[in-house]
This record gives sequence, C-alpha cells and structure tokens, in this order.
Amino acid sequence: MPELGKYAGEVLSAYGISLALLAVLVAVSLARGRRVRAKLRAYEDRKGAR
Amino acid sequence: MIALLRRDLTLAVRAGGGFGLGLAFFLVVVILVPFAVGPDTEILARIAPGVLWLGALLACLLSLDRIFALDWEDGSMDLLATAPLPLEGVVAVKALSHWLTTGLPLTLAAPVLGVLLNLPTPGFAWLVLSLALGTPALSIIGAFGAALTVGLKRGGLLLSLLVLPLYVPTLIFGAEVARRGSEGLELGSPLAFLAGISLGVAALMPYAAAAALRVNLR
Amino acid sequence: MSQTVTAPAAVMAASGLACARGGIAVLDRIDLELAAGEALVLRGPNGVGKTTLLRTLAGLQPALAGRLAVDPEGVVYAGHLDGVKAMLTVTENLTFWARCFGTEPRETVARAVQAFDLDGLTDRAAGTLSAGQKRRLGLARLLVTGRAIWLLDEPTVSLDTASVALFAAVMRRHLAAGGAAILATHLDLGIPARSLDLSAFKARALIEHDDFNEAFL
Amino acid sequence: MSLWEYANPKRFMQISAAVLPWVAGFGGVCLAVGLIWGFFGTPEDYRQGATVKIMYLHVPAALLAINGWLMMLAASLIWLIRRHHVSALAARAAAPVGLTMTVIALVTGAIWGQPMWGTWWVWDPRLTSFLILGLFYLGYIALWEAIDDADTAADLTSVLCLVGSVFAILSRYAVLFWNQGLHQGASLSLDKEENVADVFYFPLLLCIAGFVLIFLALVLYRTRTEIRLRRLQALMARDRLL
Repeated sequence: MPELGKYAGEVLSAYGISLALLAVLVAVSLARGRRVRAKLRAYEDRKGAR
Repeated sequence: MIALLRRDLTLAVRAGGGFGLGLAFFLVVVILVPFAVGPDTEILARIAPGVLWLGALLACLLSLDRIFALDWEDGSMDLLATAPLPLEGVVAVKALSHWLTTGLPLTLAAPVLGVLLNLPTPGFAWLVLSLALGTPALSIIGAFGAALTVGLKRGGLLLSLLVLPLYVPTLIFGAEVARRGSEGLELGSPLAFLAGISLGVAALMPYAAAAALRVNLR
Repeated sequence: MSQTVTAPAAVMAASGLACARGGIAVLDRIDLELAAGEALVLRGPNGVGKTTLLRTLAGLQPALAGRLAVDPEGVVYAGHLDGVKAMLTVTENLTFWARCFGTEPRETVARAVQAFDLDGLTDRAAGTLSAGQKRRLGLARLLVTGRAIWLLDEPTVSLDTASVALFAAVMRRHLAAGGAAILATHLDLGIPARSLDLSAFKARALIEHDDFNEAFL
Repeated sequence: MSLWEYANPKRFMQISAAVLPWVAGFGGVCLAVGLIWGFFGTPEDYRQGATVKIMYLHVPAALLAINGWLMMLAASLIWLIRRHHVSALAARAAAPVGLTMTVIALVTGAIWGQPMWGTWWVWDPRLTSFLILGLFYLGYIALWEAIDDADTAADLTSVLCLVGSVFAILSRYAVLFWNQGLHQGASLSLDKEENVADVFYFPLLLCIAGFVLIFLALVLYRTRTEIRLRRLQALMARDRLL
C-alpha cells in the first residue's frame, strides 16, 4: 500500500466509487444480455418445436 | 395558418384553464419564495430577476403537453397533416398560440410580481424585455419536446425531463439580462445572445418538431 | 365539391404497393387504380390492414415498397376519429377546416351542413352532439375540403339508417361530380362500387427491407 | 465489400462475437496495469499530494463522457441518413455507458475538488456543462424507454440527439459566459506536452486506453443485446400478424 498521506480517504473513495460504478454497469449489462439471450433462445426453440 | 391560430386561441379562451392556470402557478411560486428564503428585502431584491425567470419558465412548462396532445387525441392531427399547410407551419402556429396564451401573459404579469419581490426600479423594463424576448424560445423549444412525446401515454413528466436541459441557455441569458438590468450593469451581450437564441430557435426548431411529428404520425 | 375532375384517367394508381404496420409488412403487391367518378370498397377481416392501406394512400405513412401515383393535394383522409373540437360550434368546426383547405367557407359550409342535415345544430357546441351527429359533422368536413379523392375508414360507424342513406346520397353526388373514393366499410351503401378484398394481398413472403424490423428476422 | 455491410445485423453479430473477447480482455489488462501503476507506482504531486491519483479515473471518464455522446451523434446521423438498424441500436446501447462515465467524472471531480478547492461542488463552467450533459443522457435514455415501437423510438431519439447536441454546445458557451470558473485547463492534449509530467503521463495513457477499450466492449456487448431483443420483438410481432 503506498503512502497516501492526508488524502487517503479521498483517493480511496474515488477509486472505490468509480470501480463500483463500472462494476455495476458491467453487471447490469451482462444480466440484461443473458436475460434477453435466454428469452430469444426459448422463443426460437418453441417455434422450432411447433 | 391564420385560421389555425384563430381556432387555437378560441379554444384556449373557451376551455379556460390554459393560461389562467399558468399565471396562477407563476403567482404562487413567486409568493412562496419569500417564505422559503426569508423576508429580507435585500436578499429578495437580489434574487428577484432569477426567481421571476425561473417561475415563468416553470409556468410555461406546465401547459406544454397540450400544444399537440389535444389535436392528437381527437384525430385533428391526422387531418392537419393532410391539409395543404406544411407541418412546419402548423408547429410554428401552435408554438405562437402557446406563447400568446402563456408567455405573453407571464411577461405582462412579471412586473407586478416583481413588486412583491422588491425588484429594483431599473430592473422592471429589462425584466419585461428579457421575458418578451426569451419566452418565445421557451414555447418553440417546448413545442419540439411536445412533438417528441405526443404519442406517449405518460408523456408529461418525460416532456419536462427532455425540455428542461434544452432551456438552459435561454434561462442563463434571459436571467442574466434581467439581473444586470436590475443592477444597472451593461447588458448588451447577453441581450444579443438571448435575441439570437430566440431567432435561431424560431427559424430551425419547427423543422425538427415537424420531423418528430411525422415520425409519430406513421 | 367545388373541384371536379374531368379527365377519365386514373386519379390514383398504385402498383406493387407494400404497407407495414409496426415495422412488419402486412400487405404486399397491391395494384389498384381509381378513376374519377369511381368508388372502391376495401374488404377483408379485421386486422387485415385496411386502415394501414388507407393511411399509406393518404401519405400519412411511407409505403414499404412499390409506387403510388396520386396528387397529395387531392386526397382527404377521414379516420376513426372525427377531429371535431368539442368547444367549437358545428359551424366553427367546419369553417376552420374550410379555411385550412383554402375553400370559401361561407358557401361550402352551408352546403355541407345541408347535405348532412345538420341545419338545426349549427350553433350547438360540438361537444353536446350525439355520437352519430358528431360523425355526420366529421363527414361533412369532407365536403368542406373541396378535395376529389376521399379516403374513408369505416365512415358509417355510429350512424343510424337514415344517416347512412344521407351519406350514400352525398357519396353518389360526389361521384357523379367526378370525385372518387376509397372506403373501408362492411355496410352495403347501395352505391355502384368495385370492391377489393385485401385478404388476397396479405404479405406472405418476407420482403427483405433495410428499413424495417424484418432485417432482424 | 463496402463498409456498410457491417451494418447488417447478422454480420455484426458474427464479427462482434469474434472481436468482443479481445477488446474486453485488452481493455481489462490496460486498465488494470494503468490503474495499478498509477496507484502504486507514481509519486505524489508537489501541490496536489496523493489526490493526483484520482486523475487516472477522472480524465478518461470525462473524455469518454463527451466522446460517448459524439459517438451517439454519429450513430444517430447514420441511422437518419442510411437507416442502418445496428447504428440506431448502438446509439441506444452507448447511452447508459456514457451516462455512467459522466457520473464517474462528476463524482471523482467532486471528491478531488473537496480538498483542492475546499468544496465538493462549484458552479464552474466545466462541471456545470458535465451536469447538463448528464441531463441530456438521462433524457435520451428515458425517451428510448418510453416509446414502444422500435423504429419510431430510433427516429425520435436520433432527432433528440441532434437537437441536444446543438443545445449542449450552446449551453457550454452560455455557461462559460455565465461563470468564468476555477477548473484548470485540460490535463492532456496532443500539442501541449508539458501539461502533465512524464511520470503521470504513461499510466494515464494506459488508463485512457483501458477505459476506451472497455467502453467499446460494453457498447458492443450491449448492442448485441439490443439486436437480440429487437429480433425477439420482430419474431413476436410477425407471429401476431400472420
């Protein structure tokens, strides 16, 4: 851990918040992508079966 | 086009509500301000131009969704689109009638409310002038927002979200003119910018709004 | 009907027309021709695309494919909604549309009022009219526009027998004067008219079209 | 083969499937290296102390917040002119990513501004412009969500994006006029090398590359999702009609 001096709180919170925001964005994108892909696949399978 | 303007104005007068409501809202907002910031006349005098501008802007926002929604719901919009007058003209006329029924009364009422907020005497003329120049831009930009959201069920809130960021430049220059006017400062450049925005918006926005309407019609 | 179409040639011609609703083609390869003095009745079950075709012909939505030859300043469209303002009187409503379409309001309005038997109602606010009366007012608007080609979507909805007869009479006079009309209706109006069953034009093959949803099929 | 062939959804799906892991992987590596290097391996600035390290997040995020909007503008124009579906969907996919970047830039800026300027927030032209940009993103996203018909939504949001861009520039000038501001000049520009010292420069470049690649990967992935969603809607619509 580098010495951050009196600004440790600021620097760490900035990194924390930014990376958390990015992570949330990635997670939301992935979740939505999965859901849509599953739905499409299910629909196409159902049509194939008919 | 004159026929359309006349019809819209007649409708606004007969339906009541429309501009009476906007004016009342403006009045209430301005009256509430001293309760929020305290009765200190010096503070009120300082913030008066901004508060009056903001109040007028919000009052203008209230009736925006009615610009096209009424004609949309009863099918008149289909008929207007097939009528010989261009849709751009329809938009311009609708924005004009919106201004005549909200922007103009607000402009005229603003000095009266300025008294309540202790607006410095040299500010009155500039306040009225800035509103007279700026509120047409608000109506036209609002017409664009209304054209975007006309087909939507709960378009009202979305309309505000879309239109408010577009109002930023007009608000900045308009309020700046009013503020500088009340403080007796030089105000040529914001006034020129304000007039420029109104003119530019009046020239170009009807095209964007008509394009949005056409998309919504199909 | 101040304007009469003298040439016997087609006033409207469409070939290979395809129309879409919600981004999916519903009608395809429609060929139709309409001559002055002629009426064409669109038939077909609900949802087949009568409204879609009429809106396309009126120029309210672009065609997916095909050609459409018509003077856009010659058509007038009347849909499910009448475009009647409740706060205005019958005369005011009609006068407004007459001005909008650039016809002389005084005579056209009087004639339209008479044709649809609205005489007693001229000073009533349209909001106080019954559904059938409102519909008659909506149809009277057609006369006021002075346009030759009428595109009518279910014009007889909420009309009683007498009013339907009234409308049929107006229609006959319009055609006799050289006008033309395309109607989507299930009633037999007793006017000489060709009919076109749209079920025959139901889009079967998927048209490859860049512009629409089908790029994704 | 013309460039426009990539706008065919099927082709786009194929190509993006092949490219996506590489873009995402490289982006992740660049960002990780850049951030770690920046965080552990660079000295403190003589004036700003350790807060200079916030720059590695703030600058790339701010850069992408603006370029994200420019990308949406370009995609909207392509949709309006050439009517390529993928273009419209890419614009839709980029908006939430751009909004997140705007929020990161604002938040890191506020955290940095607290010790430096002594306040979380000042109505400085740059900050204010970013706030307005965030509002534009919000409105754009909200309009997409509100409209059911996909083509109508694409058309209307594109028009909004065009008009919004004009007003964003107008707002920028208006805001500059309104308040002259505290914000320092750009930390990085191609023609002025002396802006940032070399020690900070290379990790910063890596972070920017990482952010750009991750932005691209996210947009590609989200565009793929939008295409699938659109295909699902198209299939369902066809089944309803036929």
